[in-house]
Amino acid sequence: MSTHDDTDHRHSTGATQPDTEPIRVLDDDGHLLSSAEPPALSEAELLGMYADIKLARHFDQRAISLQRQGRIATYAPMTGQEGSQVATGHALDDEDWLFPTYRDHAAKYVHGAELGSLLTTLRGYREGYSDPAGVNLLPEYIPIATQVPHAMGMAWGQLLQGNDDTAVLCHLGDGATSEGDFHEGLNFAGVFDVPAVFVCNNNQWAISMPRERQTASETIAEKAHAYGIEGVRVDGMDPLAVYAVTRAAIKKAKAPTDDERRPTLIESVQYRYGAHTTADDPSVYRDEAESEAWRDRDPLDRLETYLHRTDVLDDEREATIEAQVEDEVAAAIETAEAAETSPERIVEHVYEETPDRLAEQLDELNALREKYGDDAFAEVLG
Amino acid sequence: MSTHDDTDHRHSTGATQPDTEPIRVLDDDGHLLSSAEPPALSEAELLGMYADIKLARHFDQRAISLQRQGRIATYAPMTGQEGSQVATGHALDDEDWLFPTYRDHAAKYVHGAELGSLLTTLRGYREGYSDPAGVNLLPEYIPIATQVPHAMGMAWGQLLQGNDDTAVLCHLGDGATSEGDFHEGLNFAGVFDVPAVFVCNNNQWAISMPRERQTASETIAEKAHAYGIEGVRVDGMDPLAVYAVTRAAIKKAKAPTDDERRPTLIESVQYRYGAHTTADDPSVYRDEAESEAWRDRDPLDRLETYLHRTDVLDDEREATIEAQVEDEVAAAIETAEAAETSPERIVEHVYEETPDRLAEQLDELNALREKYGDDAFAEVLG
Amino acid sequence: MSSATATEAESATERLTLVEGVREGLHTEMARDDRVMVLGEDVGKNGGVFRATEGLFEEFGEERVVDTPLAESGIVGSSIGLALSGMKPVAEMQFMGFAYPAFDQLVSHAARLRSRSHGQYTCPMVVRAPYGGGIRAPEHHSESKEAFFVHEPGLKVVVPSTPADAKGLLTAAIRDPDPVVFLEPKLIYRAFREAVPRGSHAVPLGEAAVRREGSDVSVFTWGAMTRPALIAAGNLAEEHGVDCEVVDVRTLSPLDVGTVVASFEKTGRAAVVHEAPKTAGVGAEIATTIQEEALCYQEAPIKRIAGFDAPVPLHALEDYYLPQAVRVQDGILETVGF
Amino acid sequence: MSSATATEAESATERLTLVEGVREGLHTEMARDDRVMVLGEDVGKNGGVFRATEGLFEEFGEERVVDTPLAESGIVGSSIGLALSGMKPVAEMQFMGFAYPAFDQLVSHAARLRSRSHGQYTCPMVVRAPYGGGIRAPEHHSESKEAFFVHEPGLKVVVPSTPADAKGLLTAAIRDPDPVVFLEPKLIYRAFREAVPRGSHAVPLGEAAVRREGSDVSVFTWGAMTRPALIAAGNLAEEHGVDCEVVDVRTLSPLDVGTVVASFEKTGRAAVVHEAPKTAGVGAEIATTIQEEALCYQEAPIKRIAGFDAPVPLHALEDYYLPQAVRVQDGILETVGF
Ligand SMILES: Cc1ncc(C[n+]2csc(CCOP(=O)(O)OP(=O)(O)O)c2C)c(N)n1
Ligand SMILES: Cc1ncc(C[n+]2csc(CCOP(=O)(O)OP(=O)(O)O)c2C)c(N)n1
Ligand SMILES: [Mg+2]
Ligand SMILES: [Mg+2]
Repeated sequence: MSTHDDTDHRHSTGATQPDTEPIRVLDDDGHLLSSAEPPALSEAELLGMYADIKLARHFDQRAISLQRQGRIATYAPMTGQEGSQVATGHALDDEDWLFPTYRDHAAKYVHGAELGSLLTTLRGYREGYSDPAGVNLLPEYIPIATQVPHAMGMAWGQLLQGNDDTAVLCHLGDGATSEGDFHEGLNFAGVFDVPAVFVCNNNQWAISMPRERQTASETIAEKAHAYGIEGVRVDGMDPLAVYAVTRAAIKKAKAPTDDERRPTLIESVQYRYGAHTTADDPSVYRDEAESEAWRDRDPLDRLETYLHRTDVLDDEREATIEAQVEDEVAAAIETAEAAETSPERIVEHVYEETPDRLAEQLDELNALREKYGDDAFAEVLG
Repeated sequence: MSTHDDTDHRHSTGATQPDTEPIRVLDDDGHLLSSAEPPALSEAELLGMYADIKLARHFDQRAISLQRQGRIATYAPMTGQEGSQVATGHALDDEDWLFPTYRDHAAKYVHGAELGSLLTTLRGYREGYSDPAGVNLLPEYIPIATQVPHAMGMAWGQLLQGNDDTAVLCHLGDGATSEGDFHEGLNFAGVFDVPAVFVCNNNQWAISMPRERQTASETIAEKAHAYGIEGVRVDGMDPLAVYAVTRAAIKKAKAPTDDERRPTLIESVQYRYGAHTTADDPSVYRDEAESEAWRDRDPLDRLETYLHRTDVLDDEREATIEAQVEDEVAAAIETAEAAETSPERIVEHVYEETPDRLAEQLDELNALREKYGDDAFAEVLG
Repeated sequence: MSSATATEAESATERLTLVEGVREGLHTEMARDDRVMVLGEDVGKNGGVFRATEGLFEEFGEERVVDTPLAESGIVGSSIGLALSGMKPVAEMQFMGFAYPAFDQLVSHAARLRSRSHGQYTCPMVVRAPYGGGIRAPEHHSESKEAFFVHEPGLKVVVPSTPADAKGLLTAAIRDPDPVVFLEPKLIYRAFREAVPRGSHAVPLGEAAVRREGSDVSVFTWGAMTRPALIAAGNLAEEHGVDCEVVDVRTLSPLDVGTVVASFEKTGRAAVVHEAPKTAGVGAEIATTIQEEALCYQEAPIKRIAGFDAPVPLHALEDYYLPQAVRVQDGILETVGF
Repeated sequence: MSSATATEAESATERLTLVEGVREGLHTEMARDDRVMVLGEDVGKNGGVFRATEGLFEEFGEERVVDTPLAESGIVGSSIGLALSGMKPVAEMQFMGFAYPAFDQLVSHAARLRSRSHGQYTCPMVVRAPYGGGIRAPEHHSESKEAFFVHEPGLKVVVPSTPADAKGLLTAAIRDPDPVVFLEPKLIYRAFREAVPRGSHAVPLGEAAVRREGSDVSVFTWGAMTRPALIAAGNLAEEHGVDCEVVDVRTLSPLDVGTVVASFEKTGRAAVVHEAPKTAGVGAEIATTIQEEALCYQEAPIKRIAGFDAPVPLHALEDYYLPQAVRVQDGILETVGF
C-alpha cells in the first residue's frame, strides 16, 4: 500500500494552511504599527468611537450592579469586547441591518438603539423593543446561531429588491460556529452571494468551553473557505483594525469587484474578561490569570493612548466624555425604571389579529385579577 | 481606506487553494497510470471486487425493472456509482461499521447484507432488516445527513471502549454536505478525533440540484479543513483508487501516527448515470449528453480492462461470474417475493415492551379485520 | 386553440386536481404580487417532486423560484430573513417528515418574530409541505404530525382537502400577515378534479367547512381523511340509516371552535379522524374543546379514529395504519351505538 | 468527620433538593455501570449551568463526563451513535428551549431506531433538560413543550416533581432499554428538600403517583405545577371543604391510564394543570382519554388550567402566564360548582 500513501500525500488537501496572524493597526500599547495606516476616520468619528467604547464600559459596570441589586435580570457583560462591537457598529451605514446576540449591547447602541430601551427589556418588559423608526436592528438573539440564516435572508432580500446600498451585519460567538445554522446560513450566503458580513466575536469561551475544544480547525476565519467566501482574522481588541476590516467588508458586500464575492466571515479575536452572564462563575472553569495577558491589550486603553498621542484627545475632552457617559447611562436607568407593563402584553402581538381563544384566556386572567387582586399572582410556589 | 485594503490582502485567508485534482490509479481507459502503483490486492480480491461490481450493475437493472412492474416500491439506482461503493466496502474490515444511505445497496451487500433482504425491504416489509449476526450495518438512512452524527458517535464509542480495531465508514451525498448535521457531525469528529471515515459520494446531483449550486466551495474535500481533519479527493469511478484511499483512511482511523488525526473526509467524484429514483425524470432538469463524458470513464469497464490486461480476468472467468451474478440476483428476488408480513408488525419494536395503549390499538385493528376481512383495508380512498 | 380550450378560458372556473390547485394558488399570487417568491429543494427547473411548482421557474425566473441547497433550517431561516426584508417567501419542505431540521426556526423564530419584537417586525411567510401517507412512499415520507405545529402559538396551520380550497386557502395563507404552515395531503394530490375559480381566489383561514350535513353524529376531520370520512358517511346513511355530519376542519390553528361546537350541539356525538398517532394528536384537542364547551350535549364518548401510536410502517402495511373507511365507519357506529 | 455527617452516612436516606436528586441519580448509575456517560454543553468542569452534573467530571473523568461543542443535533445525534456502540449516554440539553435543533434526531432517529431496524438495534439513552418557567430566566429559557415529545411514538417522556423521584425516575430512565426524554422542572430544582434513598433507587416509569387522596375532584398535573396544585388543594379543603385528589402523572408517555381513570371514576370531576400552552397540550390528551374511558362518570367539563396560547412572556409577566395556586383553585371551584 506504499503507492497511495504517496499519492495521499501529494493530493491530500490537508496540507494547506491559512495565514493565522490577525490583522492589527495598533500594537498592544496603542501605538500605530509601522506596517499599518490608520483608517480614514475624521477626528469627530474617532472621538465618537472612543466615547461609545467609554459608554459601553460604563454601561456594563452599571448593568452588572443593577443585576446584583435585583433591578434587572440576567445580564451578559461585554467588557473587553466592546471595542470590537463599537467598531463594527461604526462600520455600518444607517440603512444597513444589524443582527445582534444577547451580548451585543454596544453594537446595538451604536446602530441606534436607545440605552433606556435596552434596560427596559432587561427588566423583563417587552416594551423595550421599540426602536426609533429607521433603526434597522433585530431584537437580540438568544438561541445560538439561529440569526445566521435570518441575516442571510435579509441580505438576499436586499439583492432581490435591488437595494444596492444596504448590507447586513450579523454577530455571532465562537460557540455559534458549531451549530448547524451557522453552516447552513453561511453556505446559503456563499451560494446566493449576498451582501452579508458575519462577525464572529471569538472571545475564546462559550460559557465554560474554551475555543480549542469547540472545533479542531486552527482558526474560525478559515471556515469561510468551506462556503467559498472570504475569511478574515482581525485583532478584536484593536478597534481601528476591526473598523477597517468591517468597513471594507461592508463596502465589498455592496459593491464587489468582478472577482470578489460579497459575503465575508470576520473572526474578531477578543476575550471575555468577565463572566458569561451574571448567572455564571468563571472561576469554576478557567484560570483568571489567563485574562491578564488579554487585559494588557485592552481596546479602551489602546484607543485612548492612540488618540492622546495623535492629539485627538486631551484630558479635558476625556473628562467631558466621561461625564456625558455617566449622565447618559443614569438617564437611561431612570427611563427604564419608569417603564410600566401590564399582563395584557402576554396576548398582544402573537398574531396580527388575536384569536378568540387567546382573547378569552386574557379575559379569564383579568377576571381572576379582579377577583383576587394582583398580589395573588406574585409567586407561583405560593 | 487604502491601508487595510492592503492589509486585507496580506492577511486574508481567502487566498489558499486546495489541490483539486482527484487521486487516480487507472486512466479513463483502465490503464494503470504511470504515476501510480496498484493497491496491494491479491488476484482473488481483485476478482471479488470485479464480481461485486458486476453484481451491483445487474442488481440495479433488475431492481429498476421490478419497480416498473410494481413488484417493489421506489428504488434509488446506483449505476455509475457502484464501483466506488464496492471499493469502499472492500476497504472495510469485518468488524467495521457501515452507515449507508438509500443508494448504497452495493456497499451494504459487500459488507454482508443479503440481497434478498434488501429486496424484501424494498417490497415494504420491515422483515428485510434482519442482517446476519455480526454484520455491522445500519438500515439505510433517508433523512439526509442525519447518519453523520450517528457514525461519529459510533466511532467515539469504539474509542471509549478501547476497541482499537474498529472503525466506522459513513456514506453521504454531495447534497448532504449542506445540512447542519453534516457540519455538526464532522466538527464533533474533529474535536473528539474519532476513528470515522466519511465518504461523500459526489455524484454531481442532489435530485435536480447540480453540485455547483449546492455550495460555493470549489471542492467538497476542502470542507474537511473547517473541522481540522484531512480531506481527500478521489476519482470515484476508479475502483482501485477509491479502494486505496479508503483503505488508507480506515487504517489511519484505527492507528494514526503521532501527527495524524483519525477522521478523514473522502470526496469520491462520480456521476449518477440514471434517475435520482424511479420516481424521478432527470430529462426535466439536466442534459443527458452531460453523462456521456462520465460514461467514458465507467468503473466497470475500467476495472474489466485493467484485469484483462493484467491477465487476472479472461473471457471464461468473466462468463462464469456473469452467470453467478444472474443466479444470485434471481435467487434473491425469489427470496424476497416469498417473504411475508403481517399487520402485527406495526406495533412491534416500537418499544422493548409494547405499551398497553398500543397493544389495544392492534386488538382493535384485528377485531376489524376479523369482522370485515382484509380486503376492506385495501385502499384508503375506497 | 381548440374550441374546448377556448370555452375553458372563458369560463370562470377550471377543473383542477388538488396539486394543480396549489400550483394555481402560487401562480396567481406570484402574478399579483411580485414580492411573492418560492424557494426550496428542486422547486425550480424540476418543478417540485410532486410538480406543485411546475412552470413557475420558466414564468417567473430563477430569482423568484429558487432551488436552494439541501438544508431545511437554512430554507426556513433564510425565508424568515426574506420576510423581514419585505419579500413574501413561500418555502417548500420536500416532505413534512423533512421539516424537522427546520423545527427550531419554525417554532422559536417564525412563530415569535412578531411577539419577540413587540410587534415591530412580522413574519408573513408560508411553509408548504406535502404530507400524510398512502402513496407507497419510502420511510419518513408519510408523516402527518400537524399537532407539533398546532401546539406552537404564533403559527397558523392549514390543511386543504379539495382543489378549490388548495388554491383558496393557499392564497389566503400567502396574504396572511403571519406565518402559516400549509400541509398538503399528497394522497389526494391527484385523486379527483373539481371546478376551481380562475384568477384571485381566497378562502379565509380559520373557518371550518361542513362537507355533509347530518343530524346523528359529527365527524371532524381534515386533509386526505375527508375522503374515507365521506365514504363512511355515505355507507352509514345507506346501510344503517345513520346521518353523519362531516366537518372538514381545514384550519387546525386557530381552530374554528364555533363551527365544531355548533355541529356537536346538534348531534351530541362525534368522531375525530386523523392519520397522525392518536396520542396527543389534534383529535385530543378537538375532543377536549368539545367537552369543555358542550358537555351537556354529549351523549357518547368522542371517538378518535387515528393512526397508531407507532411510526408509519413501510408501505406494505400502511393501509392498515391509516384510518380506512371501514375503520371510520365502525368507529362511528360505536359512537352512535353507545 | 462531624457526628452529624456520620449519622447521615449511616442512614438509608439523605435530604436532597430536586437537582441534587438528579445529580445523585447520575452519580449512582455512573458508579454502577461504566457504560453510563454524560455529555452536553458545560456539563464537565462547570458542572452544568444548574450544577446538576457537579463533581461528576472530577470523579469520572473527561471521557465519561464530556463537554461537547455547542450543537444540540450533534449532541443527540452522537448520543444515538454512542448508544448503538454499547454506551449508555445521558445527554443534557442546556434548556428545553434549546432542544429544538435536535428535534429531528429525537423524533426521526432516537424514537425509531428500534422500529426502523425491526428490533436489530436499540437506542437506550436519556436526554435530560431543565424545563419550565418561573425563575426569571431570559427569553426561550422557560419552555415546557412536553407535548411535542409525547406525540412521537418510540420516546418515553418523564417529569419528576420531587427529589426522590428525580433520582428514582432518572435511574429507571437510564436503565430503560428505550430513549427517554427527561424534563426537569427547574423552578423547583432547589425549592425544598426531602429524604432520598441512598444508593441504587429506581422508580418505575409509567406509573403516576397520587400525591393527595381526595374524593371530590381529581387534579392531574406534573413537574413544578404539583406545588400550586397541592397548595390549592390545601386551601380548598380548608376554605371550601373541597376534597381534591392530586395525581402527579410523572410519566407522560406512556401515560398511566389506569391510575388517571381510576381517580376520575372516584371523583367524577377533574382539572389538568400544566404550564405549556393550552391548545394541543398534554392536558388535551388526558381529558380526552378520560372521556373515552369514563364518560359515564363525568359530572363536569374537565378544566384545563394551563399556559396561554402565547409564547412565555419576558420574566416580568411570567407569573401571570404560569398557572398559579389562585388560578388552580379558582379553576377547580369552577369544576366543582358545575
Ligand atoms: C441553541 C442554544 N443552545 C444553548 C444555549 C445556551 N447558551 C447560551 S450562551 C452559550 C454559549 C455561547 O457561546 P458563544 O457563541 O461563544 O458566545 P458568547 O456567549 O461567548 O458571546 C450557550 C451554550 C443557547 N442559548 N442556544
Ligand atoms: C432532510 C431531508 N431533506 C430532503 C430529503 C429529500 N431528498 C431525498 S434524496 C435528496 C437529494 C440528496 O442528494 P445527495 O445528498 O447528493 O445524494 P444522492 O441522492 O445524490 O445520492 C433529497 C433532497 C430528504 N430525504 N431528507
Ligand atoms: Mg464565545
Ligand atoms: Mg448527489
